[in-house]
Amino acid sequence: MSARGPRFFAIGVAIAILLTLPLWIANSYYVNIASQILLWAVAALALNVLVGYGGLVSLGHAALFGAAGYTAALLLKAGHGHLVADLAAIGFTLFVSAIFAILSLRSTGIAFLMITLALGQILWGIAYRWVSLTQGDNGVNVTTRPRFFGISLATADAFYYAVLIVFALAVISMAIFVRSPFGASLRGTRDQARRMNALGYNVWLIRFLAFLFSGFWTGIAGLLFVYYNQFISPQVMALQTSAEILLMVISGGTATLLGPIAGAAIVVVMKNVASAYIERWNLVLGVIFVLIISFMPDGLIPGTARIWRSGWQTLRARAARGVRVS
Amino acid sequence: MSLWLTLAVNSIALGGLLFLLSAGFSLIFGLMRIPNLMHGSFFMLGAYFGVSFLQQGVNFWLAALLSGVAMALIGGLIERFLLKRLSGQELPQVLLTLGLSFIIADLCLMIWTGDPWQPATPPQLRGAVQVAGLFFPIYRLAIVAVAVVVALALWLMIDWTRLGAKIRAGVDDAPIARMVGIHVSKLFTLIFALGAGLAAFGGVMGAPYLSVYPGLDAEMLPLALIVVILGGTGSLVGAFVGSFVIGFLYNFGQAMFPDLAYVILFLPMVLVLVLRPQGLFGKVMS
Amino acid sequence: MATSALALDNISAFYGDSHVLHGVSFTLGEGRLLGLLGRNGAGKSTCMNVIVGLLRAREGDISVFGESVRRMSPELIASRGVALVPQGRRIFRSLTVRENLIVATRNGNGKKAAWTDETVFAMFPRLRERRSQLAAHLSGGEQQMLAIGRALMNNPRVLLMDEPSEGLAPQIVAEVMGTIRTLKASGLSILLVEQNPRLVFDIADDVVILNSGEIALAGSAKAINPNDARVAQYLGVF
Amino acid sequence: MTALAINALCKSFGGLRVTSNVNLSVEAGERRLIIGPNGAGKTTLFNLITGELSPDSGSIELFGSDITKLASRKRAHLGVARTYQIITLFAGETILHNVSLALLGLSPLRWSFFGNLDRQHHIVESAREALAHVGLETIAARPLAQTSYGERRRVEIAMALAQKPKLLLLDEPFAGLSIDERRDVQQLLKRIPREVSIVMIEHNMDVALDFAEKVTLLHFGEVIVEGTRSDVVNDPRTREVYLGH
Amino acid sequence: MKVQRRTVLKGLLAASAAVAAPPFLRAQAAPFKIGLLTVKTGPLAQGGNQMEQGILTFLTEKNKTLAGRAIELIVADTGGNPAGAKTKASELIERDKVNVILGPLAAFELLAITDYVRDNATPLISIAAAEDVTQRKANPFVIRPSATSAQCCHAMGDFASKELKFKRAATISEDFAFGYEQMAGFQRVFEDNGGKVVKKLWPPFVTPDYTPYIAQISNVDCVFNGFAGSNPVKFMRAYADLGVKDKIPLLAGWTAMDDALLKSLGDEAVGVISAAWYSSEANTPSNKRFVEGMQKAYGVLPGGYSAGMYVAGQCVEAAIQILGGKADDRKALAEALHKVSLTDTPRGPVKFDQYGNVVGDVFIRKCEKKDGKLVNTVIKTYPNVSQFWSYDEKAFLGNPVYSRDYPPAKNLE
Repeated sequence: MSARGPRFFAIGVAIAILLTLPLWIANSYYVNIASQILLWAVAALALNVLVGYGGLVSLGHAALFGAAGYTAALLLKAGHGHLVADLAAIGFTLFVSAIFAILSLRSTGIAFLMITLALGQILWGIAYRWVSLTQGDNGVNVTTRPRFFGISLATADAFYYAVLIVFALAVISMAIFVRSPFGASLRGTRDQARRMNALGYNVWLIRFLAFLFSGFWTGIAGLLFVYYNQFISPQVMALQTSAEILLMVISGGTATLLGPIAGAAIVVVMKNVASAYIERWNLVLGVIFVLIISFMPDGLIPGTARIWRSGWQTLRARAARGVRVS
Repeated sequence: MSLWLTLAVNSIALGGLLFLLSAGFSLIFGLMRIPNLMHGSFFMLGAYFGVSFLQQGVNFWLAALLSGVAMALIGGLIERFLLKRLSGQELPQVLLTLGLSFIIADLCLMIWTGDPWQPATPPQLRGAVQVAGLFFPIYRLAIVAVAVVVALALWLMIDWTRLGAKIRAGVDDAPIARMVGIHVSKLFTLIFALGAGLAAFGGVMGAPYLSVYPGLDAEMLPLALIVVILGGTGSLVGAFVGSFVIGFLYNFGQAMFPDLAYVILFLPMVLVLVLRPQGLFGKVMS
Repeated sequence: MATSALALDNISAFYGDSHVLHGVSFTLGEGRLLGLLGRNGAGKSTCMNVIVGLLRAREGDISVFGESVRRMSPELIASRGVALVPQGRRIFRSLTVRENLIVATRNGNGKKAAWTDETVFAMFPRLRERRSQLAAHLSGGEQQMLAIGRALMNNPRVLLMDEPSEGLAPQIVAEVMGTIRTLKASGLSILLVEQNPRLVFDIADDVVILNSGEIALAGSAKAINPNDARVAQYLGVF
Repeated sequence: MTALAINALCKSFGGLRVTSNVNLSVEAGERRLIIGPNGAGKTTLFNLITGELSPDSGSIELFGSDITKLASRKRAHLGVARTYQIITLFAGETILHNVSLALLGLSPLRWSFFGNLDRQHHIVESAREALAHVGLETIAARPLAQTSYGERRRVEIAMALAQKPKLLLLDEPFAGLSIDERRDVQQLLKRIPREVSIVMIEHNMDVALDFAEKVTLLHFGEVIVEGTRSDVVNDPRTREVYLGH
Repeated sequence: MKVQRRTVLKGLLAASAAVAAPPFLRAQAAPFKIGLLTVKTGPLAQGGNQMEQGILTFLTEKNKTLAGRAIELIVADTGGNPAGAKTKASELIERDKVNVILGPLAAFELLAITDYVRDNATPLISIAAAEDVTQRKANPFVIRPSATSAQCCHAMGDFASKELKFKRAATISEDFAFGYEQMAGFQRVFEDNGGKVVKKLWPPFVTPDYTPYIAQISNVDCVFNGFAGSNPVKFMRAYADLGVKDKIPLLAGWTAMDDALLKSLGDEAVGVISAAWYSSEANTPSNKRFVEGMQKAYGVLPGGYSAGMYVAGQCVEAAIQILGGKADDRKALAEALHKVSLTDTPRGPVKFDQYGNVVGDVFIRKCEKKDGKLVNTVIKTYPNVSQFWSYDEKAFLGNPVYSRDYPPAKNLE
């Protein structure tokens, strides 16, 4: 119970920092980096629904991310409005998610991983090779960002706040989802699928819905990405991107809310900020992943929490001894 | 007509190369159940090793062998000191092998720069044979021959030697195998090293044909995956047949349906996973 | 009792949190046959797993001809001449009959090995007929023979047998018991785990009865009356 | 009324018959004990009844209606609950959460994206009731990782009981328990109301026999003997199976 | 062979410290910042590294001082993808506040950031080839001292039809804008001179084996290829291995036979005829300095990527000169860049048209083996080639931009 106080305090501080970020980071470049972290965090949180809570490791989520992005970009290019494009993008992503789910949920474990990987590659292959539709490697430009209640999102700050709102909604929906009876059911299917079935749960349907939920937020993240870059190309849907999102989740810590966010921060910062100082940033990123897996196999957030707790306990024990001595 | 013939012969040649790539993956993924996402990196690093050996004036075949041995050593060390501790944990294995593939890719870029390297074909295999008025490079046919030799050697080793029997025993029932005195853990290190070495050997064999350049790893990994999954995990026959099937799908897909080339390549993998998860030649795991 | 071939001293073992063996001690004399009895879940197989190193004892010690093997890996224990015929046979199903044998070859102590695939085939002619077949295709009795043969290929000094009669037709059981007699006569030290007390009392020099992971009764086979009410009770039959 | 009727049920795994023409009839409210040596096909029979396996032939009826082809989860909704020989719990959760999951499985609430499972009063109350029944209400909030093996056995039973089953299948509920713990479990099984029909697999006949009215002996997937306790105990075929003489 | 970047930087620092700037310049404390948008990781890193070497060679030669201004070079690695290019452009512009950006490498990277540099009023000197950036969508902040995709290909189309007298051609290039635009330029001039392009093939950028495409080529007088990156190496080997090279002459765009690529190529490249806007053989004083500098620092023969950046550096120097050193107004700098006219660059004289694209020489080269080494020997020079070739500018711009479908290929068989 006593942990609740510091936790609320920490959450309060985090919210305050996020809300005021553009004010004390005057440089729009860093505001943009913050936007990127948040939008990738949404994607990582979405994947975490499957990986962390469902025990289903997908290596095809970049395809869902890209499906949303491409739908929106192509519809905008065809002259449709933002609302139409965005709704259609989400709808199409859900449709693709459903197909992915129907095909991949016949198995779990490594076979699930492989099916999602193959499906992801198919979608990537379409974006890459169906040039008459997608313009292939040249990508699709998106000329404008949408306006929210008359506020243009063209500036870094405005866009940051828009991403922040979406990010907050994602975190809240994840927090609600995790505690909800449905979330408990999903975790149950992760731990003891057979028993869940015998207890009266429809394991397949639970996983299917979780896949849609995950696909929904992945699609949202894909939309944010397209609006952020105002551009999309097949590289976004490549295996590399799926792997990166997965690495965000695993390195941060699966089945936690904070883990995927931390993982997204590591990857985005390494890729965009550290790369300006460290020429061999890819190597450093690889080393970071290897170190995390070697020393904190459950991920950065749970690992740090564990070290923190044990350190705290040692301190307390030492303090207690001290009191006794005096 | 000549187009189809060229495509068909080339499909077989590509199949041979794919077998060299995926035989090791079949051992590692099929027997040890490790989703080794750095297999493409082994292939690429091996090819670079080969390039360096060749620059030192080493004979082509010796370079391929040396590169295989070097990669086997590296693979063995990775398995022994990093992967072993994660046995049976897929997620950490995925993270580790991906992390290592980042490292290998960047190291290669550091050492061999971004320039493409295309070693010359070994002198005795230059030139082309004429098949029905069409030229066909001897070297590619040689790759098929090498693939067949490697396949035979692997088959002999796995199916006809005591070592192979011990490996299969370790895969069948590891605890009991240990109990009858088989050093299962050492054998698995050996398999991993062998798989890595084979990939590197394949990399050198492929170098005069594909050339070596950054990004080769990411191109080869999905191909290894499709081959092994299509053929059936843990089945050498499957990897062999799968390689040639993919060789054909790749060549004819690119030529006939360029827009859908990747759909044609990956759809069979999805179908196999969904309809026949053990692959065309895999055994049902009980 | 002569030299001890195998000695368990106050062994405690756990499966996860489940305490399965509570301070078990017994000794198998060299050249003798000890029957380990107990009903399902009494801890018999756990004893076997602890001896061959598949499960680590949390407390106590195990020694083979005086050498402690408690901290050894299964491979190392096998090299000390301990072989197990596991419960349910667990032969390598994807190997041929002959391969099942040769993977277990150990030429111990520099001596010329007594057991080779040829001598095993001499003992079980039916296996010779099927030497090139996949082990998965053998009948239950043949699989049992193969499992025994595989253990013998280790040229063991101590042979452990975990319920060799389980799931076999009576005639085959008799055959297996005959084999065990022959092996015993050759001077091998044998630990035989059985659910079926009659078989054990027929053949064993000594008997140990386990109940809930503890030793309930122990003594020479002659000293214990198989029709004793306690025996029936500990073996779970009323 | 017949709670469970099994007719000519067969199941093979790769040529091995594990359930061979089994006929079994359990009356409503009955306590039935199934015994048999290892590999007799007892757990397979349970898996067939709950639908975790589907039979090759034969039929299963629950209170007169045919459930042979019904999905496992639907049988749970019809009142079939079971425990597992190998403890099958949600290791990362608290005791209370484990039992709540059992209750949630039968509640439409399980599809809800909103609310907090651990704050659903009627579920938590029922879960506590079930835990009280097995004597674990005081440690309900304890994470499962910090419980003893014996406590977990009781959580298994509490989960099955929480579902208020009509037919309860207990797979070796005494396995791995100390003598004291066994007595406790024996007591709590006795307290289960008579509306619940119970089929129990157990090796440990001294604790199990006085619980059951009727005993069925399975061997090689076949019913060898069936009858009252003394019928079965005194049957020479039982002695043959168990003592070999 | 290894790129000793750190040593090079150290050398630069030492050099700039040793040669003290003239006293009157000390007042201008803030250095002039050049941002280099390049690719140092991933499959395109080869060209990216060459770009960096080119500009470093130029700056070393100038002791890191251009027209009296001290220069600070900031290198950003896009990773070779559009999203990375966008982020890195914003890093250079918004964080580092550079005066001018050199780069990026690939057309799809340039396309992803042109709007962005215009919105942020930052001059950009690109060697990426996307045509429309200096045509229909001309961007006042962008100049291109290299060439549009089609600029050299026009000349190649002319040479193939008029001098080589080829009648039937097949084209093959990567399936993206750079490929489309190159092939379109070749096709247009070739067909306007009476030739026929009877086959157009578009393998994807990532293609392990080109055989399925080469196998489709037959019954033509020549094949024109426009591959880039490491692809030409693979393509030409397969082309020779399949025995097609001996039957059908191979023509190439500048990236496919770039001088820097020669060390990666073997005998299969001998005889290939290419059109390029830069030749390391060129006899200008600055080219001699450039080639020597590259040889000394990196031991390599420079190609277009390095030369483009060297010329870009010269343009920056000239623009600062035009502005009399007061080059901090980025809009003024962009205008000055458009006015730059150089007589001595490694590629020959350079000036810009009103759209910011270079007007310069195009060389037709034939690959030969001399002393065991491959060289591209210049066999013809087309002087002062504009991006519009000999076509009327208005009419040219009235047509759609070159693409996979434009100009339409009417003679496909």
